[in-house]
Amino acid sequence: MKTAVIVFPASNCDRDMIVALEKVTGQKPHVIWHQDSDIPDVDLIALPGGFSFGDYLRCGAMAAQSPVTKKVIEHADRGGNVIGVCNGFQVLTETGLLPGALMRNESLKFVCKDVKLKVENNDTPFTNAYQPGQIITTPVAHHDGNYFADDDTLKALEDEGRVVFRYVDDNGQATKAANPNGSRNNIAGIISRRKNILGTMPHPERLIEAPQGGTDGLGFFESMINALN
Amino acid sequence: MSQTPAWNNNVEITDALVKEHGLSDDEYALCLKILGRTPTLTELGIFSVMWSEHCSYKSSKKHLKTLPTKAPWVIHGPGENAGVIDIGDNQAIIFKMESHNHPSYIEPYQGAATGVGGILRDVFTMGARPIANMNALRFGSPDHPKTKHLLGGVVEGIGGYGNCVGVPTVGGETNFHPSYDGNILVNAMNVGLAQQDKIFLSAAAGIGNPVIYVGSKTGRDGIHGATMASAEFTEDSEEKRPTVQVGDPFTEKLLIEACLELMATDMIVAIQDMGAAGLTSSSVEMASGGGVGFAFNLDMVPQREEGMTPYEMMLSESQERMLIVLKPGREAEAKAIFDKWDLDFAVIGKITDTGNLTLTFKGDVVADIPTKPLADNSPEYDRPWVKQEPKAILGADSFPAPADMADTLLKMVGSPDLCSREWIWQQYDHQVMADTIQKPGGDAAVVRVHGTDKAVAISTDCTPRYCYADPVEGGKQAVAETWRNITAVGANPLAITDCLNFGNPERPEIMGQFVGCIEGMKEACEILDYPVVSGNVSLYNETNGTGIHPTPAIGGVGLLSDSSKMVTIAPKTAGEVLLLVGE
Amino acid sequence: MKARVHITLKNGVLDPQGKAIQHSLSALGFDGVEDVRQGKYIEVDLTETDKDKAYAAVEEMCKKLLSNMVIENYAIDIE
Amino acid sequence: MKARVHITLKNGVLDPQGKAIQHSLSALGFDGVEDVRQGKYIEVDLTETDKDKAYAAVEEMCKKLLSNMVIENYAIDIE
Ligand SMILES: Nc1ncnc2c1ncn2[C@@H]1O[C@H](COP(=O)(O)OP(=O)(O)O)[C@@H](O)[C@H]1O
Repeated sequence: MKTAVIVFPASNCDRDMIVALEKVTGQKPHVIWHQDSDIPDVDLIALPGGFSFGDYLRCGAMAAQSPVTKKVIEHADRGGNVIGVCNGFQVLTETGLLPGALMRNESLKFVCKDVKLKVENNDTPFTNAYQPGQIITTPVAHHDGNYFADDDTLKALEDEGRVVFRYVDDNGQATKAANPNGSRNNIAGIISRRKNILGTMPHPERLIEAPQGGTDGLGFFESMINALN
Repeated sequence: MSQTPAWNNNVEITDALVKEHGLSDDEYALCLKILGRTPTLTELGIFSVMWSEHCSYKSSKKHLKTLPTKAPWVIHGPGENAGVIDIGDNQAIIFKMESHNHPSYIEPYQGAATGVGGILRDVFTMGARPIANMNALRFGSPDHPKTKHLLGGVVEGIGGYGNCVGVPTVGGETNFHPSYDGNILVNAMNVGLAQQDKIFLSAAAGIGNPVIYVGSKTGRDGIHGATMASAEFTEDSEEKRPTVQVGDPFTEKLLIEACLELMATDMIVAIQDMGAAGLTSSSVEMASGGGVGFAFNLDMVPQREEGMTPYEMMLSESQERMLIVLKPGREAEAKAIFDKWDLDFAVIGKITDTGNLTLTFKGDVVADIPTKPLADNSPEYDRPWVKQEPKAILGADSFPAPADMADTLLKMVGSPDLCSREWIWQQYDHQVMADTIQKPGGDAAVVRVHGTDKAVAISTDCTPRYCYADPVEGGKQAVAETWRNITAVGANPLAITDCLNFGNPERPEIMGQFVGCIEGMKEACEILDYPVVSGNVSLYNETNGTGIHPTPAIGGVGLLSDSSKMVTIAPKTAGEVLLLVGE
Repeated sequence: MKARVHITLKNGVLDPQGKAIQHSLSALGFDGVEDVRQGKYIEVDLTETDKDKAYAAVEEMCKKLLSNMVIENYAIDIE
Repeated sequence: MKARVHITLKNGVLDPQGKAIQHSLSALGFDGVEDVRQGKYIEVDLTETDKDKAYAAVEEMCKKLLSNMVIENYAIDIE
């Protein structure tokens, strides 16, 4: 699987994403600087986490206007796969590639902790390695992960099975206590209508080897390889 | 709009002006001797910051010199921007701790944030990629009216800066005690990873080499000079000089990447961050360190405000700036890197053989100071001190045993000093860079050395009430505790940094605490083969004659050669045996 | 010319910051606060001297960058 | 009554957000932008019907909570 990781000024989690992709695919991803106007032909483009442009004005707002982002949109429009993790998810909503918006956490505080996610839909190129309804553990680390979409959009997302990850408790219940940021419907990750674009606030790339505390994040990347074959 | 009088560099230097600049009669006399004439206003400002307590360590130097600083694995001890230790395979760990106490009391968010920014720069200026932040915090009593606001602001500021820069904040310590009611302590520590053959020092060299300013533009942040230092005389002249520095972690992150990119080439001769007293301290240290002079054209300094004077430019504490001496002819190549990262890059001068810091502004020479005497002859006091006798021991027998042990245990575990600090460290991204293998909550933080089997263990510790009760024992205990914490996770303790926070050194009791703590630290460091490689001193942490408890915060660093051997505090399975080791 | 831009959340969009402020004001003893909404206030200094051209330019800026049209409204004053 | 509060950074204080927005606008092709400053815009709906009392209350709110008096200024309009 050929991949590319986009780096904006102050994308901090680019190295983490590069390491994860290389580990799983056996190939070094292309690393694309935001000023580049060309992305080589790849199977997957990853928008990593971090604080692109300092999160100034709105998270992901300025990155959405970078020269390279046009190319990401073109790739997505052609049906190419795109993942956006944390700040990457924010960039995807700012470009309109995914619906809704990520707003300030309800607690108003930055939150870094492990959360439980339910894989609501494993019939996607990003979750086929998980069991349906599987509960996995991944870390979140964000100040603005509060997913908002209006009622109609929310209904569509749910009805069409496009909520891929949901914050749940140990019993798989989407409770308020299990929700780290106030997201509507405890939404942690969603997918586009064509199922080629995924946005997730939790960081699967941070949980791919035992010393990191677990390997539940591996399935996310393995799914993509499965989907390609 | 009122008249703007011309700024006067040659204003009469009165006794009052000298006092306003914090210089004693002796210090001013020495200044006259060094210059051979009366100083200009700009020169007065430069002397005043270089010889301030913060920059010159005048009250503490004499005693700091007694600390052990050597070991076979120490590559650079105190004297450089940060300490450097050998961890094998041509790799080095570079680390230091610094205080930002007074600014954090005034503006907790920005005070703490800029503290983090400052210590990051001290580490990456030497060529290290920062890999971990730690912080040691001391607040007043939990029910003191300001504590909640200060705690919230400081934690938010540390998180806000550290998270944005993308360096994990992996541990620290937090205490609450009434002695900090009027003076909180915010000590920020940073640990970075470098290649041993790519370590950068600050001593300037090469007559004619260009001197480059990179990073953010210079504003009027943090200038505490005389009113005549500013060109603007309006009703709101106070407004013109914000005493609080605001940090921009986004720019800092760009600065880190740009500098590391430049460091990967062979273009750098010397590099220094602009910390306290910004352009002044960095240029004087670089020049005097190399035994050379600097000639600057201040018109070239990137400025954020209109009408800045030389005094303001030299004393400004605007954040996120570095000073670089480059090999000749490489300016364009270096500029390309900083253009990519959207950072200001200005050739502001060059190295001369005069040994002087010579500043010109709009065609006039506004300052011309021999740098070696300025740096080397900074005052060194031998302040009177009174040995602090240990307080009477509180034997456990002098207290009745609690009636209800379980209830007492709950009370203790729920007390401010022992309760969980999760509320704090969950506001810090402690996993970014994906190498944190022991998060906050354990005895020490452990971060992998990327791409290797090694890991670094880090702990900050101090028990101020011990230091108050018996400074020598307290100093020993602080060092020993970091040693134990690092050992407990399976690492081999290598060296320490420190932040010595004390009250007013003009009081002999406080100096006595200082001397005592250092004596204790020295003893522990010698016995444990665990030298001091960097550090910081913060004095005058006192309000209305009441000082803080003596707080020599220690930051220890150790190495695990095999990260898979790391140990945690959580029991793994039922039936395990508990062993108590030691008396 | 100076443009004063107000960016506010659309009706129906959650405002965690506004809510938190309302809570805090109440805790501080301020009664009679029915609602609090927090938005952004952005001042843009332009070299443009024609008022209409300035307005048009700033409106473009809002649509392209300053305002997230999914959740926010913008209001522009030129002086 | 409705209070419109503008919170802005004091002169001389660094505005990293404004700086970044200015950069971005320039990158987007908007020329002639000399400066950008970002502040907060807070609307407070009050039950109070007396204009002066409302102003006094909101000023207290600014000093106590809404404005960080160390680095920010406030401006209040009551309508
Ligand atoms: N308490 C201390 N213990 C050991 N070394 C210290 C201590 N305080 C300062 N130093 C050392 O003295 C030197 C000067 O300190 P400082 O002026 O703080 O450096 P910087 O210019 O990097 O801020 C540094 O090398 C520092 O490590």
